[in-house]
Amino acid sequence: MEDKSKEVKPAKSCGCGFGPFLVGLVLALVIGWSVIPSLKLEEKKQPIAFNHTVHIENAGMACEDCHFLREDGTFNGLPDTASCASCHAEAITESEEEKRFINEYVVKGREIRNEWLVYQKQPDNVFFSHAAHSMERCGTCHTEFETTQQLCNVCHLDVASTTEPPVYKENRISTYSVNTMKMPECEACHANPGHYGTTNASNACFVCHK
Amino acid sequence: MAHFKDFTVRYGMVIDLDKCTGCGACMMSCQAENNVAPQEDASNKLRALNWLKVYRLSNGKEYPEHETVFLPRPCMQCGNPSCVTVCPVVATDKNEEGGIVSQVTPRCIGCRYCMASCPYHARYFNWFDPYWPGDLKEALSPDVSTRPRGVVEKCSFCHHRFMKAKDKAIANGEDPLMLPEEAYQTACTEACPNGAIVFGDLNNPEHRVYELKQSPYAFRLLERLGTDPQVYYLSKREWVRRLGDNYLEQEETGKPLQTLLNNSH
Amino acid sequence: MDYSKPIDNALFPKGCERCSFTKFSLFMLIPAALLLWGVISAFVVLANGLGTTGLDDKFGFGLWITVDLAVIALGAGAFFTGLLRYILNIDELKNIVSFTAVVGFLCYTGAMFILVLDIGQPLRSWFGYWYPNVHSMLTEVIFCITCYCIVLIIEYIPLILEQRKFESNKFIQHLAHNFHVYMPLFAGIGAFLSTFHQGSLGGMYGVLFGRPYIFRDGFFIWPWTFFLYLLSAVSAGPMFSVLMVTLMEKITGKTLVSWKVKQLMGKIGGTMLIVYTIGKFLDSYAWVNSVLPRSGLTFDQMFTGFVYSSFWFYAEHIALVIGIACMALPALRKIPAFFYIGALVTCFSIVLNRFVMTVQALGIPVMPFENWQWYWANWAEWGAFALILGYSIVTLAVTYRYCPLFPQEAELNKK
Amino acid sequence: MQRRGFLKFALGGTVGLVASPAIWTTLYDLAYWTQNWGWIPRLQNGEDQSVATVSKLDGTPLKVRVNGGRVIRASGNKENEFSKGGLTPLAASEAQLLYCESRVKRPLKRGPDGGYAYIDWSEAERILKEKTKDAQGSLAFLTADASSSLNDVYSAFTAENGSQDFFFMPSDEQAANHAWRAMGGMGKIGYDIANSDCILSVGANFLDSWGTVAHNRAVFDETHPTDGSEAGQAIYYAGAMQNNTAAVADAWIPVKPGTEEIFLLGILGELAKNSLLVDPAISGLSAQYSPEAAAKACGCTAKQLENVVSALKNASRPLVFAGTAEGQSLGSGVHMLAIAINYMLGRINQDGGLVNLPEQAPLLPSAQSTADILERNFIAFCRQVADGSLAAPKLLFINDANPVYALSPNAKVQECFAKIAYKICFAAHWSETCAECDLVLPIAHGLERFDDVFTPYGSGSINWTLAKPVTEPHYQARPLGELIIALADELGLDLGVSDIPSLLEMRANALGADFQEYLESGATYQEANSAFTLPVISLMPLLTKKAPAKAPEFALHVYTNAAAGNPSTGIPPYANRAIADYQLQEGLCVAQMNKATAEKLGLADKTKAFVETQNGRMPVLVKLYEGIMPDTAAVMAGLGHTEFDRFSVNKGNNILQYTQIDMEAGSDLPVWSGAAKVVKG
Repeated sequence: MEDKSKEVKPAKSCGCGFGPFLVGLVLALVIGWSVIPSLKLEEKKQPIAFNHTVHIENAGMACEDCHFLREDGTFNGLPDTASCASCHAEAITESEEEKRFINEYVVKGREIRNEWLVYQKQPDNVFFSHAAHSMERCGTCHTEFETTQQLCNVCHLDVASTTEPPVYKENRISTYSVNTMKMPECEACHANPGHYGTTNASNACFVCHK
Repeated sequence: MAHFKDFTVRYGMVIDLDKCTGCGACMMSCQAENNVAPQEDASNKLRALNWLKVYRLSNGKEYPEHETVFLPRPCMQCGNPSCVTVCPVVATDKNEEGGIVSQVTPRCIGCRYCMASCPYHARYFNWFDPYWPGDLKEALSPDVSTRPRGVVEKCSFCHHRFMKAKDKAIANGEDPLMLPEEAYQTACTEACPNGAIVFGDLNNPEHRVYELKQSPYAFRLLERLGTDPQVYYLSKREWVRRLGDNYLEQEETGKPLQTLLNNSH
Repeated sequence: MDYSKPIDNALFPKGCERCSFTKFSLFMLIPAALLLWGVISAFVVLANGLGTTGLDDKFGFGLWITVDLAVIALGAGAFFTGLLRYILNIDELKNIVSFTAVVGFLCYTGAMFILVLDIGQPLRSWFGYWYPNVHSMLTEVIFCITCYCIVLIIEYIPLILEQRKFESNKFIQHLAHNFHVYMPLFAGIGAFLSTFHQGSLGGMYGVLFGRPYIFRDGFFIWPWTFFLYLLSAVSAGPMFSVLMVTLMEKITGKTLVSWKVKQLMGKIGGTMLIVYTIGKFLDSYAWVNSVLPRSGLTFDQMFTGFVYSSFWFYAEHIALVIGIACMALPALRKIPAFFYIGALVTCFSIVLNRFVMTVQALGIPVMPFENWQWYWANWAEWGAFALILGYSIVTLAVTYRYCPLFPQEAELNKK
Repeated sequence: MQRRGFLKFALGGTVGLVASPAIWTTLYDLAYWTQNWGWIPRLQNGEDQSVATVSKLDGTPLKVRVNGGRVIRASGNKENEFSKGGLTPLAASEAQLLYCESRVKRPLKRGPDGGYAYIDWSEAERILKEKTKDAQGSLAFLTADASSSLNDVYSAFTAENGSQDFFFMPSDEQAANHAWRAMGGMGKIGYDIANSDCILSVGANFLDSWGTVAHNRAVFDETHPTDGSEAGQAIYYAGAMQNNTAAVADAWIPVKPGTEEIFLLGILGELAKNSLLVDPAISGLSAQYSPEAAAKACGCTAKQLENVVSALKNASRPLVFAGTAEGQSLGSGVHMLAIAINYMLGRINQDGGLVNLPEQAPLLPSAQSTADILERNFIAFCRQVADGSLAAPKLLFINDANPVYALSPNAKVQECFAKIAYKICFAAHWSETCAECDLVLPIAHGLERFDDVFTPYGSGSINWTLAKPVTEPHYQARPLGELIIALADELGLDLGVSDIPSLLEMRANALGADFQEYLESGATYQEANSAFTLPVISLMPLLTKKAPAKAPEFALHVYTNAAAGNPSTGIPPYANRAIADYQLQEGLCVAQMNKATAEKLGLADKTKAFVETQNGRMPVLVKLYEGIMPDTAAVMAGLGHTEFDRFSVNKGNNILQYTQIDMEAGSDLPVWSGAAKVVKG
């Protein structure tokens, strides 16, 4: 509101017609749709500019090598320093980032898992079960998913084909990542009565909250 | 009044009061398990936040006729919860398989209507922001979100353990709704060295609670109010069972409404 | 400029005299002090959490909810007088209807303010509208009170528009006129909304089946409690308005509303009080003989000590009988002393009712192995009350000084 | 008409803003913000690990959850046969105690002004070495934990330094072992609770805090099926208050504090009545108190006494023992009488009776045997040093003990300390005793070190559980065992062990247990009690016993709350909620008494009063409780700390500073006296 009152001083309006109204309207729409939303966001960089493409195409790694379901049903979403170090204990490429990773993390024993920024980061009160959203379960009916990656990309950014990580944008007020799924998006499936009965995934609070 | 669906899985407890020594291991485990912030001064029990509280009961007689019993009180996870209908913002509900009354603190606006409605005082308010001095926050469990001031919280039957157990069952290709008894146990149940707390699916004949709840010594707290609690208590002592509910002088323990029912039929 | 008159006399309602601006300013120090207290306590509560109040896990509801319920009942004069004036066309009431609207406005906005303090997460207060639980009585109350608050603002606006400063402004004159034309519509909406939330407030308590002290079921929740609360409000509301007018008369030293109008308000309130009292007595009878024994409790178990003694239970009922005697019997009503006593005891009974339904209901041990608990509001809670009191005094004083709040004033005070 | 233009502009702006998401999304953002307030910690999630170990606080076998290197919480170990997975409230606080503010974080040295300053470990080591060297032959060592094999290292170190002054804090164990050995027992006294079908406990809160609690309670669980079928073990509890054990016992027999011996004499007399076993000692003793007279003196009825005796007689495996609240003692008399009763019942060295646990040879050549250490009396030592009848040691090492808090002024700890030139406290938590020492060194918490629990007092068989670190020591803490070994090395002393794991391996080898296996599983090694060599129990020592003093007119029953920590830990962070309002209220210790007692004293419920002893007046809040004897008041110990952290301080007063400690005639063992008055405030 304050921005607006500052704009007023030139008093370009003549006081007649819709002119002033329209100026105000347009200005407010621009501010409301573009300026304020962008002001709210803070851009952050990943600790290491990880190159997914290189790892998949050149090194021949599969998604599951780093992102896999553990036996106890929990999900190993991010690799830790140790698992990266199983190849990168010493530099195997010319990459500056690799060098930095080794010096900063492997050598110092710093845990990178605590530092990766998760685009889909859910707040503490959300319990998301990767086990329940597997290809075996969703894919049974949703034959449109040909690969697991396609299923993952329903919620996740498709980072597999990127050569450097997308910029992470965080809302300064809520501290949420802009890419985080919010409840209405979860409800797109969970509140769908068609799902219940097949998946037991009702829209009950305690299905997802902890 | 809202109608609550019939759950195929309905978790509940049977607490044997003849085995409870009131040591507080359940209370201590509960706090650590559920990231309840420690309290510098908890001597005002009306401000002491504990999901599970151990009461000391008395038979009301003077020495030497006196007897003492300890009674742990978690949330009763009522079949007909008085708190759920009153919540203006659906922060609390009873709608998931397992029949646990959920409390989603990010939704709670802190009006405390549910606290006024709960006759068991199972609901607690965060009067101040939680605080873990020094490095105590290192011991926070990743399983339960911390709560800010101004919201109501309560026992969830360690619901996160249910989630984990279900996930494990899914990962192993088992039915998450037919968990064996030991797959999902609450922290207090596990802790009790006397085995006074038995936890399981009240609907599942394979679980011990299924039989135990039908014991002639079983009773529930304030049953006649119609809350239909999912927590049962056991005691061979009649005075203990009688303390579980309000009785008029002439009424028989365990059969409060018999006279009334007889009259109406 | 006439220096014998207060400097702001050009703004006074036509034909009305007011004290000097200095005197007025000095008087304003009283509400200013109350406001200061209130602002400090509100800040402390909002900044640190509700732990700064005297509330606890047993008394989640305390002074604030009692005040909310009480002022909403007492503020019911607004909708009920509006209903009688605009819908049922009891013309006499035009002399007090604006005032009741202002009192109602203050009661409702005050209650809303206290509610914002009272909820633990004020920033989430909009969840009440966005994620409503249709089963909760509180949801109904939130919606109705908000809507009715808007209606009260609309009812308040014409009073401002009639300010002398706007006399020359055609547009505002026109607007004020339109407001008057549509006032019956707003009065109707107001009456409709009020009926619901006054009733729901009763329901809010009655549905608490875990609290045998206040629980009512079957016929005694719907429609009984619903109408009981409505009736308690429509009997106390008009009387409270009259009491407030009289208080203002004492402060200003002027006659603001004619005795005849007051008598009419009293008669209306008294009539409602008869119905309410019958309902209340039946309700109490049913509670003692049905709810309590079914819960395994006796009447005596509901009371203890002085604060929670059955004295208050009897006092609440006897006050109603006295109220009826004073207000419904024309012979007594015509005597000012009895008239005012009648109004006072009626309001007392209603406020007492809201107190015991809130605090005592929570203090009673429901589990047989519990003990009675006591609650005392602390300075921060009284501070919030002081804040709405101060705010009400300022609003009433300013409105009275500059707006034609009492149409009869000029005539009644002609020298 | 500028103003009208502005109004139109403002209207347009308002419409525009309302039609844009700015306001509405901000409302959401604010609501999300309230879930993510920066001043409230967010959760961290790493990989979970579950590490088996044992609680060094009360011997409860544990599974500790470690997540991403952070110690989350201690749970019971379900695979452990000894505890069956049970968890005591104290062991439940292990993780919180590890991180709490009262941890000693760095070495601290007291300056000349009495204030403490942080010093480096290198300097601390230097002082340690220098002081030990200087104190050659004049070192005293006090430790609180009698069940650790590491005591072999400490006592060997003390001995190698030319001193025998190695002490345990006073306890029931000391008195019971004295009695056991005096009467002919050869090893340690053992209580085979697991195999008994009828237990009479006089004062021992064995289902809450006495003995091998987790094990006792696992036994209780097994013998008391939840399905309502017949219990396999009858429990009789005799004591002043209906406490935790009494709440689940078959019967509570009120016995006034100070009359435990009389009560046991009454039992003995009743047993002797028609017994074929005639012993001059018994008949002499039982003549002092007929069952009726005993019952009258104790405050119970003769009927109650007779009932207990007939239950004991009718049981096939009865067991009788006596005890007190943690950290107290009643002298050896009660234990002698309890042994005599078991003897009368034919329960010595029987399944489910009193058993002789064979003495284990010390692991290190110069280490002292536990039995010898137990014979040494710290309170007598303090008193002698204080009054000058014994030369003060030049140096005192204190490991994890808090005598300044736990012992009454009668013990003259402070006076003794004043005469000791240099005191070094090895502590995980900053205690009242630390605040009296010249050097305070941070030692590893129980979850940060190798240690063990070896046949703790109250065991019914030789048993052994290994403790292993679940995390590296936090702050600058170091494991004391390693520190002492290193110090010995520096001083050129040979203790005969290179590090603690090898010491523990020696223990394993001595027992014939697989070290690695027990290290990994956290299981408890248990030796069967089959090959009993019957010790010749002699009742002769009883003959020397004088008739016990009459009961004090008014008695204080000092009890503990198992959740509320011990003198060495302070009150653990979460324990405040487990301290009931009948233990602490309005900042005052609560004195519970029954209505008749209160009326007699002119006191009313919830009024203030004072507990008056020879050591002063302590303010209390009176609360009525009918589960307590007449002319008796119960006050909880463990409150009134002045050190530790915010969770321990400002909570009532320390009753232990008001209770009197007497010396038992003959044995000189400390007896906690209940003599006190309660007077109007």
